Amino acid sequence: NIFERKQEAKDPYLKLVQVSEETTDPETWGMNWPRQFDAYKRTADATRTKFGGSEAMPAQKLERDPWLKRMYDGYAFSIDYRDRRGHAYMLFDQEHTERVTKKPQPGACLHCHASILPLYRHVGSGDVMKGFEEVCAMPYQQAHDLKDDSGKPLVRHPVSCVDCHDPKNMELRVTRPGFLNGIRALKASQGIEDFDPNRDATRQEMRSYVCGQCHVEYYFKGDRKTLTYPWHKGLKVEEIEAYYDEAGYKDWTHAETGAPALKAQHPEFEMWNQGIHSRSGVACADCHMPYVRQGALKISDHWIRSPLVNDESISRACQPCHRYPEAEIRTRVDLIQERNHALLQRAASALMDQMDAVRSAKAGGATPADLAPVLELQRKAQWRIDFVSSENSMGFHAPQEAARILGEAIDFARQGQAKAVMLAATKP
Amino acid sequence: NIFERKQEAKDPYLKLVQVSEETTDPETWGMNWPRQFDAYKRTADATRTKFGGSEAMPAQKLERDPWLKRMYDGYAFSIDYRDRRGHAYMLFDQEHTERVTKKPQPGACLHCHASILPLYRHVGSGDVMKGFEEVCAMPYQQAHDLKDDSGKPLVRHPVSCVDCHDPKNMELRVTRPGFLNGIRALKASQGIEDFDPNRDATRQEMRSYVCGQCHVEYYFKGDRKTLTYPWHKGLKVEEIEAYYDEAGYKDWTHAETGAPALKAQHPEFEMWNQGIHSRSGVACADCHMPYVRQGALKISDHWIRSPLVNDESISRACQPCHRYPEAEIRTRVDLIQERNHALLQRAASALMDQMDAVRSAKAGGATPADLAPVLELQRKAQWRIDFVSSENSMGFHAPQEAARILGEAIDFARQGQAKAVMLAATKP
Amino acid sequence: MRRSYPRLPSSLWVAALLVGIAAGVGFFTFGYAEGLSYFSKDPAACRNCHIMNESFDSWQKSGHHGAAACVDCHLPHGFVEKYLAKAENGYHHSRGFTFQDFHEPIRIKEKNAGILQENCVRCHGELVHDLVASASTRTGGVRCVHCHADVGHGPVR
Ligand code: HEC
Ligand code: HEC
Ligand code: HEC
Ligand code: HEC
Ligand code: HEC
Ligand code: HEC
Ligand code: HEC
Ligand code: HEC
Ligand code: HEC
Ligand code: HEC
Ligand code: HEC
Ligand code: HEC
Ligand code: HEC
Ligand code: HEC
Ligand SMILES: [Ca+2]
Ligand SMILES: [Ca+2]
Repeated sequence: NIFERKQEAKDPYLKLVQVSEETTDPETWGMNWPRQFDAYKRTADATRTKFGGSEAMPAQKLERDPWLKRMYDGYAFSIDYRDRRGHAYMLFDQEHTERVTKKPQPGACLHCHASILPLYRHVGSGDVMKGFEEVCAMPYQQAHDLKDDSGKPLVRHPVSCVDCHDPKNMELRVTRPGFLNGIRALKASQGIEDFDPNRDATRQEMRSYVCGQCHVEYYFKGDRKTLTYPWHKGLKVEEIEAYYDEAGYKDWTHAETGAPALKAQHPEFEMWNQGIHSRSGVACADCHMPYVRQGALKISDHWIRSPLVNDESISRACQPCHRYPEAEIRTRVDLIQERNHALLQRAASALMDQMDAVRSAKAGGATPADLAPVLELQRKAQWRIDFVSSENSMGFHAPQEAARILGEAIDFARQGQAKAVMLAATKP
Repeated sequence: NIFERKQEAKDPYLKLVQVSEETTDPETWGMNWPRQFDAYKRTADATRTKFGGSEAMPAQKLERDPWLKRMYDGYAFSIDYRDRRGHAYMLFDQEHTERVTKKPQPGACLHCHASILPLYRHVGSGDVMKGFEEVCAMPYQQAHDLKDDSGKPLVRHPVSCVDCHDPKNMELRVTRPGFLNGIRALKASQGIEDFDPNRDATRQEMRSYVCGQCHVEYYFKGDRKTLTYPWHKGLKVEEIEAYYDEAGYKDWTHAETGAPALKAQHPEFEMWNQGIHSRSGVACADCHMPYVRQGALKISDHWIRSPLVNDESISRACQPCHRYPEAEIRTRVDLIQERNHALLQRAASALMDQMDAVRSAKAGGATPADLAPVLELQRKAQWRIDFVSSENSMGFHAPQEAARILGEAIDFARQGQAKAVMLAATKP
Repeated sequence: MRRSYPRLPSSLWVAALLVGIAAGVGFFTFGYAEGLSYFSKDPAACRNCHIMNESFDSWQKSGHHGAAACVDCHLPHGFVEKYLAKAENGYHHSRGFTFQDFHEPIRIKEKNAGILQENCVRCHGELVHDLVASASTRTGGVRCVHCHADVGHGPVR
């Protein structure tokens, strides 16, 4: 037994099969790296935590928090919006959401839900950026069903080994055009020209960048629906807002009130960036893919999931840095998340009150011109609420920042309410 | 030289003079413990940090933040309210504030501004608790000027060695009746009966309790002005509020609006209690009295002050636990404090807007009965704003909690504003 | 300042070995893992178990690398206590190593944390005299590692 373990330590990278840029099937990679593959497959397992985890049938967020439905009124998210779950489901869940089955969506969606580089290369005739742009502009189903020259479908797997690893040497790398463009714009705004993470980032940075490929806020720019990460002025909530404002952008017009609304999507990377862990160099992978010892080997846990799933996951993710018992660590997260959750609900009530007031103002005869400043406040308020509520850590990734954002949201919503009340009262 | 240091090390407690319960003069103690005394005296030195520190002539807070003046309208704090400074000044500053020179104040004030136990024993004929209650009920000047049987004034020194140390063995101890009563009530609410810190607390707890004797929220209970720490339901902002609400207590009636207002005073102990440092067992003394090496000995720095005064103070206070350069540590605090400061100013604007709206409503003929719910909201809002603004760490002691409190403050103030606007509009 | 260690009388050596190992998992396991050198004060003895590699590496990067080795901090320095502790720890270690059922990351046990504290004071007693002075009379004294968590193994975070 000890003998076996000593052996194991010696030969971790014995390759049984060749893998290449075209190998999107994780099973093939799994022959070389069975431990990582076995864990990877477990992203299909159900887990449960207080505010996170994943279930066999993901809960409808719209039912748990009915205010979401009203906040998204007139937008696809008001039809079907569920809890996230493990990576194994990403392609399936996108194919089956009513946001896709009931509304037209662009090929841009696929960027983060499939192992997609072969498709980009195919469409761009070898040029990934070109292919990316073309695919973004296609209708979803068309892009999804494209086949390679031998007639095999190009989109078949959720995120796979090749999306984060260089098949030559297993080094971490970033493959997603959206991220490459986004991080370049961000660094440029900080005075660093032509940043290329695959060349310029440290290994520790890469341990977050691979996740930042997808766990980010985005929008579809222009008629060609080019997937864009709005980081040109920075990653903070108001910096992104300033970018949208300057571009005169809105995601949709709020059906009930007419506000020019924005949708925030899973800004984990952005929020984490404002937190103390990021500042201390703690990467996504440190917590979501902690090292696990298998015999004499230490490997990264490829069952990517919430660190709070059980005591074991807490001990592996947090205890290398925090010398407290599992129960204590859980309580600490809980305190943060509960505070955040209560403040989020408070902000949501404020927003609902504002909408009620707008409704009364309209009934009282307020004109669109009268309402414009009120609706501008609604845009600001719900952008912030959404930024916190669609971020998936319930405040943990940056507790003070999330609370600050919610404080601002409350301010804008209630200011809007007061203004609308005034309107309702002054119109005869 | 080495020999000298070895000598020093052997006999640190070589006592040259006897000290007793009656020795309030730190100079006497200083003969035995010159290092601690030398540092203690330096609390008279000016220091400066972005949001803290102390100056020769402490700035008038009312001028820096004019909204404070309006918030305290009708209360002594609207006359004179300055930045705190070092312990050396505590008695002088109390004697000279216009809150004392222009308004009547009770003897209760002295509890935290003087080395006061001999006075309590004198008045209570040996019974400290009795003396404490008697002194609280006296007018300030009378209490201040009491003399012992030999005609010597009993109140002569700011906080002194005997207030935190047992003269027999130098052990830490708590002497203040207000704290002894307060912590007993708090522990009772947690199911621990008859808690006596001097008997039941760990040494590490004592390293915070000695500060919690004074750096806490308080009020004067009943006609006899008994100094009381309102911890009967817990230390959180809403738990203290619930205690006051249940007691039907208000500090004063807001002059401009008529709201039944509360004043929060320096709730450092309460805020720290909600923070991650407290949860991790990090005591006030760890940061505000860090160890310092003097010759062959390591002693606690008795120059109690902001840890941010300079790089050296940061390195001693923070670097044993946080291995980052001083500049990085400073930046971390700065980020926290700036976020908190911005949100505080935002909350203050909301409160001012509410007051404006009340003014209009009154002008429009709103009655006290109409206004009652609005003024209740003002009470809640300004209680929270004050809790954060009169806490002296600008959010550092518990960043997320402070932001949460401000978020609630904004909510209440703006709700009040909307209600008042409605009133103004509906009254003809 | 560093002390030399009492030479090991063979009777105690055998006793410790028997207690530790018989109660542990058996001679082969322990022998293979070079268990015999476990009773040396050479840090390499601890590194015989790969599971100790991390502690070893981090110790090499720590400020004490030149000042104190594993046993200086982790074993008591009373004569008999030292070997009893070796026996007890030896039991935990070989048992843990063989069954692989210990908690990870490995965390120091309360008892061993006490030994550690005593060792800090053993070497630094003069310096911290004042701090320890009032600590001794009150329970829950301030532990050195509360602030100096990284003296033995470099930065912990
Ligand atoms: C210091 C540890 C830590 C770091 C670093 C960290 N996270 Fe998290 N993350 C957590 C915790 C704790 C939760 C809350 C999990 C829960 O509520 O079950 C969480 C939640 C999440 C969730 C939701 C998980 C679920 O099951 O609901 C996602 C997605 C996520 N994080 C992605 C990221 C990304 C992407 C990064 C880096 C940009 C990152 N995290 C960095 C600790 C961390
Ligand atoms: C920038 C990357 C990115 C893009 C582009 C993207 N997604 Fe996602 N999607 C994610 C991430 C990360 C999650 C998991 C976190 C979450 O649920 O908030 C997710 C979750 C989902 C889910 C499961 C949870 C839910 O929302 O019900 C669905 C369905 C989904 N996306 C559909 C889509 C559709 C449709 C589009 C295009 C309109 C799209 N995605 C575009 C990254 C992306
Ligand atoms: C190619 C896009 C992509 C990349 C790269 C990616 N994710 Fe995800 N992630 C998703 C999507 C999409 C989902 C939601 C899947 C669903 O709900 O069907 C998701 C879900 C998750 C969840 C929720 C799991 C659960 O059990 O609820 C966590 C945690 C997570 N991702 C963390 C990470 C981390 C950490 C990394 C980097 C190491 C990463 N992700 C890289 C797209 C991505
Ligand atoms: C979402 C990103 C992501 C995906 C997908 C992914 N990995 Fe990894 N992988 C990582 C990260 C992060 C590390 C840590 C690398 C480091 O620290 O340098 C890693 C490390 C590794 C290592 C090095 C040893 C270790 O465990 O640390 C191997 C081998 C590996 N992965 C194999 C695979 C295989 C096989 C697959 C597909 C079944 C896969 N990975 C899928 C992110 C990913
Ligand atoms: C690689 C190191 C590392 C890992 C892994 C890590 N942390 Fe941290 N954590 C830190 C550092 C560094 C800080 C900042 C304070 C400091 O300098 O000690 C911190 C701060 C915190 C704080 C206080 C800050 C706040 O936001 O209130 C909490 C709570 C916390 N971590 C929880 C966790 C949890 C839960 C996990 C696992 C899911 C985790 N940490 C994983 C290093 C880490
Ligand atoms: C982890 C370190 C830490 C702990 C523990 C801590 N503080 Fe502080 N404290 C600070 C910092 C940092 C500031 C901000 C100083 C500044 O802005 O200059 C501060 C500010 C203060 C101030 C205002 C100082 C000034 O110069 O303006 C007071 C008073 C104070 N703390 C008292 C306490 C008390 C009482 C406790 C325990 C109940 C405590 N602190 C616990 C770090 C700490
Ligand atoms: C429970 C303890 C306590 C009581 C009772 C107390 N103080 Fe203080 N006082 C403090 C502390 C702690 C500070 C320093 C922190 C600060 O300024 O917020 C302070 C600061 C002051 C200052 C300097 C800053 C300022 O506010 O201008 C004055 C003056 C003062 N107190 C006067 C009084 C008066 C008058 C009373 C009675 C009405 C009183 N104090 C009662 C603890 C107390
Ligand atoms: C007997 C009451 C009392 C005790 C006990 C006490 N303080 Fe104070 N503290 C005060 C008062 C009053 C002031 C304000 C003095 C002034 O402004 O004139 C003050 C001021 C301060 C300041 C501001 C110094 C500056 O330079 O601005 C700090 C920091 C502080 N105290 C920390 C502590 C800590 C830490 C402890 C415990 C180790 C402690 N205090 C114990 C009453 C007390
Ligand atoms: C506001 C509270 C406070 C006051 C006033 C105070 N001390 Fe201390 N003192 C402490 C604390 C806290 C410690 C650390 C004790 C511990 O950790 O057990 C300490 C420790 C000491 C020690 C032990 C050695 C050391 O430095 O850690 C001596 C001696 C001492 N103080 C002397 C004095 C003298 C002399 C005075 C008056 C000039 C004085 N103290 C005033 C709080 C105080
Ligand atoms: C005795 C140990 C100790 C001391 C001294 C200490 N800290 Fe901490 N600090 C911690 C612990 C423990 C945490 C919680 C995270 C963790 O478990 O690592 C923390 C967390 C933090 C955080 C992140 C949490 C947050 O609120 O965002 C900051 C920032 C921080 N400390 C700053 C400071 C500063 C500044 C000082 C000195 C004035 C200081 N600390 C002194 C132990 C300490
Ligand atoms: C200067 C003192 C010192 C030396 C020398 C030292 N250690 Fe440690 N060791 C510590 C401290 C301090 C801790 C952490 C204790 C705590 O956090 O309570 C520790 C903890 C450990 C732990 C438990 C893991 C943990 O983090 O709790 C192991 C295993 C360990 N040491 C092994 C070793 C080995 C093997 C060596 C020699 C290569 C060694 N130590 C040398 C001081 C030392
Ligand atoms: C036979 C293999 C082996 C050898 C040799 C070994 N260790 Fe360990 N050690 C372990 C294992 C396995 C654990 C975890 C056991 C547990 O937590 O119950 C451990 C845990 C520890 C701990 C933390 C747990 C505790 O009991 O406090 C310390 C400290 C430690 N070892 C120090 C040392 C020192 C010092 C040496 C050399 C004198 C050493 N070890 C030699 C296998 C070994
Ligand atoms: C065998 C004797 C010995 C033991 C045991 C020991 N030390 Fe030391 N320590 C020393 C010596 C010698 C130095 C000076 C090293 C130097 O200057 O390079 C030192 C230096 C230090 C320093 C200053 C340098 C640094 O690394 O930060 C601290 C702090 C310290 N020790 C704390 C501790 C603590 C805490 C423990 C217990 C966990 C401990 N020591 C155990 C001998 C020891
Ligand atoms: C509350 C925090 C804290 C605790 C507890 C603590 N120390 Fe320290 N220690 C410090 C600080 C701060 C310094 C740096 C002093 C300086 O630079 O003047 C230090 C310095 C030292 C030094 C190095 C002195 C030098 O040469 O620079 C040694 C050795 C040391 N401590 C040993 C110990 C021992 C042994 C214990 C336990 C009895 C202990 N410490 C407990 C905070 C602490
Ligand atoms: Ca968006
Ligand atoms: Ca009060």
